[in-house]
Amino acid sequence: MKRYNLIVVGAGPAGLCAGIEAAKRGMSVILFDENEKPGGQLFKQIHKFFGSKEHKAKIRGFKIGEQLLQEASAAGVEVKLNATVTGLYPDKEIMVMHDGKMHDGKMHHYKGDSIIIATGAAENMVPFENWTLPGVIGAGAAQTLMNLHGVKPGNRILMLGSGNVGLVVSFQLLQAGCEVAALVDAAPRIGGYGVHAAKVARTGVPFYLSHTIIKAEGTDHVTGVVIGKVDDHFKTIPGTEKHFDVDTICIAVGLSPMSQLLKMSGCSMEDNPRRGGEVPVVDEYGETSVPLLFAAGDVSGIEEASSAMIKGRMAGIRAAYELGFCKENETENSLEKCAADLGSLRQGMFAPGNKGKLIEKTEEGIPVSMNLLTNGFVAEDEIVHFPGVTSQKGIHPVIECTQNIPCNPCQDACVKHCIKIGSHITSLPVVENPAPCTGCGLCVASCSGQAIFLVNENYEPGFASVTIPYEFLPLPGKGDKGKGLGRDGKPVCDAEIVDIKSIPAFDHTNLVTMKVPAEFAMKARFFKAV
Amino acid sequence: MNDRLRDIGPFVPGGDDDLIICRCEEVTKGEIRQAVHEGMFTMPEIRRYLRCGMGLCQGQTCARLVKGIVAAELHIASSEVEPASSRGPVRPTEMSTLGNEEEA
Amino acid sequence: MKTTADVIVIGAGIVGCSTAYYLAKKGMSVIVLEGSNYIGNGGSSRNGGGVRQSGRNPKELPLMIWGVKNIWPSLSEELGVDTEYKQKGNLRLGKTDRHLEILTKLTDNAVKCGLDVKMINASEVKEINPYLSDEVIGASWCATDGHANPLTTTLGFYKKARELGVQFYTDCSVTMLHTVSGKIRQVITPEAVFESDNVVVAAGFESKTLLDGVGINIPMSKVKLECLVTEAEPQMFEQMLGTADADFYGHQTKHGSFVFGGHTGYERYAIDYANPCSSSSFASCASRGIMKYFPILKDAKIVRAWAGFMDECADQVATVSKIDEIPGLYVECSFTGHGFGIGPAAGYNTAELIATGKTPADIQPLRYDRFKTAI
Amino acid sequence: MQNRITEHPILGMPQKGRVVSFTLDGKVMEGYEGEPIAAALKAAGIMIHRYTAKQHKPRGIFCAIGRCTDCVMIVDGKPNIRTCVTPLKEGMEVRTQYGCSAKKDDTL
Repeated sequence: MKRYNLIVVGAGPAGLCAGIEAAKRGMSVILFDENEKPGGQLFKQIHKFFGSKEHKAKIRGFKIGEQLLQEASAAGVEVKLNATVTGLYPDKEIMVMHDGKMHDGKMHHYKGDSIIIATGAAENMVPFENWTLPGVIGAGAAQTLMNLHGVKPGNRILMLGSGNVGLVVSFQLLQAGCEVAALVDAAPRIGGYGVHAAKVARTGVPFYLSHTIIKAEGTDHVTGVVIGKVDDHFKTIPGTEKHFDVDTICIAVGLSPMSQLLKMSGCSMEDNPRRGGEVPVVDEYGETSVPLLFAAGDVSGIEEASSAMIKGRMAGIRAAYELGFCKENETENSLEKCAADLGSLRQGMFAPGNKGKLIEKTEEGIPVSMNLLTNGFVAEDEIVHFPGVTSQKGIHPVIECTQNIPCNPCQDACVKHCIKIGSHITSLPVVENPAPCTGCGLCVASCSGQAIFLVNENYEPGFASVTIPYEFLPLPGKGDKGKGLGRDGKPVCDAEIVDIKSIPAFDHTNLVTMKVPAEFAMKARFFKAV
Repeated sequence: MNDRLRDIGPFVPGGDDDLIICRCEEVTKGEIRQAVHEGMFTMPEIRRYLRCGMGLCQGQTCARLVKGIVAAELHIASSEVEPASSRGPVRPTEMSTLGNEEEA
Repeated sequence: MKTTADVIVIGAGIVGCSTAYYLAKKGMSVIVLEGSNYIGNGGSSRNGGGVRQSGRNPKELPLMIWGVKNIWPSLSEELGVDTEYKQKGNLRLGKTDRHLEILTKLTDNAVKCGLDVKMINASEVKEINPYLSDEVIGASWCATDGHANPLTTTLGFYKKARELGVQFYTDCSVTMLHTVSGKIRQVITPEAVFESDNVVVAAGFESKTLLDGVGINIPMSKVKLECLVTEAEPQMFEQMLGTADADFYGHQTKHGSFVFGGHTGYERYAIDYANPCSSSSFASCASRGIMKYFPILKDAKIVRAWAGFMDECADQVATVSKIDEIPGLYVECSFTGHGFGIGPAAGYNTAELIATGKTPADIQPLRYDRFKTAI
Repeated sequence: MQNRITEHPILGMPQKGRVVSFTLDGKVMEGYEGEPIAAALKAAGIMIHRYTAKQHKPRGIFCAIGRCTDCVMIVDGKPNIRTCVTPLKEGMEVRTQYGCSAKKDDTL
């Protein structure tokens, strides 16, 4: 039986970070993942991440995965892919099936002085009539098919769930060339970030909050779906049924920790709804009731990938400390730094402590847009209250960032210091007035929420220009004529493309500038060719 | 102490009792609800009685749903239902593979 | 809370549940106390499902033969659950001359007790089960043996007993028994004291501590057993299977999956964890064992493995008895891994013993005071 | 290959292996070597992977990451193969699964 100082199960953000920290401190580390590619869900995350530089903000998830993998191999972590851990047994022993294609096709036994389980999460599901029909799939399945395998999950899709997964995957479906017929959630308010909702809404996808799926239609596979409005007790109200012709229904109703290995190990478990389900009882470093058995990332409580990375680091550092691979002083400093980073991610309106609460005012005291929470976009009379939205002479950024989330890349993106967030990472960005803006567009591309626009209200007599972030194909061409769409995705005016910018620094976020009648400068937020 | 004869009210048939909950073993919501009224108050008992969660996927999809249904029938929170344990191998593994161990 | 009854049964496995059911059927009031959170969580749901007479110790045979005749055939109907009982025989397989010797000895003993069991040769074995490998050179064959589903059977007894008003308390661990004026009377738990003139101890290995506490010593130890389950396969055969070497045993269930138990040889040295957990070596070892007999199953996927503890008696025989020294105290334990097949018969006979003082089957050889020194 | 993404705004052109042929219930199909069988079927518009044992209902891809086991089919004679995590190879014989076998009657 082979023995290592640390065995890590799962090569996602938490597992990779745990392995990196432990290996850097001199531990022999082996890391297993059942998949062909490492990175866990990061490789399906093609959007830019939120946070600060420390959290790898504005970098796309799959790029973070590549970076971590390089770090891991540089640190000396032995990464074994296509290697399925089939069991966690007493005395920190694991059994691994080494796939025949890449390895010897045999079962291997390993023992670790310490083990970190970072197996992530699995999607929750919700049953409705005919939910077993082919064509009803998890949102994660959609992501896997389109972002890993280059296959469209369907042509016309209905998304159930307005959390970040539902919103992000809806956007990704649009990017893959699918049509999203509607986004439905039984909750009365959108669960995910408002900016994620807004970028879906402005393309014209309708949101149906307080609605649920009554049934999928079809005999061999999905051909349609019926949704209905729900009352306060989540019972459907007769007479409110709506039908959509769709070939695919995506379910994005949350995640559950994939804690089977931990349950097998005999460590103390608890069913904790706040952490997403059955999770191990852990201390602040992720150590379970079994000494030197750790859990890190989503398997110990559902959070964002950014948090998973930090939780992984903490577990790796702590394991190294307990096994005598690092000094108390260094350990304390490193762990304190991690705790601070984690703390900053857990701030704002979406902090774990605010789950389920209706927040009516921002930290700045501005009324939160209720329209955003129920329809996916901020109404015109609401948007003017936010400090990123100003009316100025000449070109300037308009930042439609209306919720306190831990994210600040826009502040650093502007070399002219037009944008201020300050040291409090969840503060809403403030646009200086007047802003010494050069129209470079770096702020637009830096915003993970695609909430920054460049507006020139005096572009030409009677016309304004609006520059929007654009991540779809085909890219419109200069001179293309079409419609300017409002925040609600409905056509508001004629528009003509006057400029397209795609430079490497924008990292695939194209900047499309459209000319619109001056009175639509603060209304047109998307372009649709006709 | 868990009183297995305590009154949880009568079994009331529901309109969605035909819904498949355990996709692998094709166990319905009605069967699960009925089993609770027959005394199966915990996840292991429900599993053993109906086979839900004992199919190819080993309850990875339905465990949470079944728990919710049992909890509703018992009028308790989902987190209070005694969970089922997990057993290896956590992925279906062929006998020829399992039996083929590397030299120890 | 109900704390008194005609009978208190300690342990809600198949033995406790069946005892409670047959007592309730006779109109007696019963309380069942179970230490774990679950009904049937010990050996009752952790066994190979055998309902088997062949290969048994002659002391157990009368009760087992009685059970196969009188209980099992109508049990599904009686309990209103599908026990999946199939009486399609038991093959106990041999691959070497030494194996055949063991099997012949067991067979001769069983025949003496009146059981219809015989030795058959390789081609006869193949006729019964064409999927077996050519390594099998002979077997013992008992046509009246079979198998059933331990999970639905145990829970079926529970369900039916509960319907008859039996009061079950789970998560209610009995810490000791108290006698009053020389008779059994009190059953002590951390939360309450239960009282009855009749107490049945049917708590598997845990029976030992309770019985030791009242000066009754049954020599048993706790030994781990492990099983594995495959995915569902098309129906292949219906017999119960075992081997002379006991390297594996099991059957194909109605569902289509195969349930096989086996041994690594190190079960006795397992660390006693609170929850019985599989060892890392078992599933691989058992798979190798099974494939030697059934090469055709090499592609069958294992979906889970489990472990359980048996209450192994010094003479590997169950104890089903009243305790003479302590009137009102009854014991059903030390089933040594045979408890599932024999449990319902033990429950029925114990209920009869309590209610009438007599039993339909001869349980005299299963008395608690049979243990004598070797020399 | 009606459902293939030919160019993606972020990911660019998909990186794929060589084109191989395989059969579905005897019919010759094409896919890329190494991609999951399920991806190749999805790309070709195939929705039904199997019919269930009890209710004989159709099933297809559900989780696409090897957890739910809904997408299992008979591959090269072996039933219950998770097509979403099993790489496609030249000449693979893929069959619709009925219950746990390749025969339709087994679900009746």
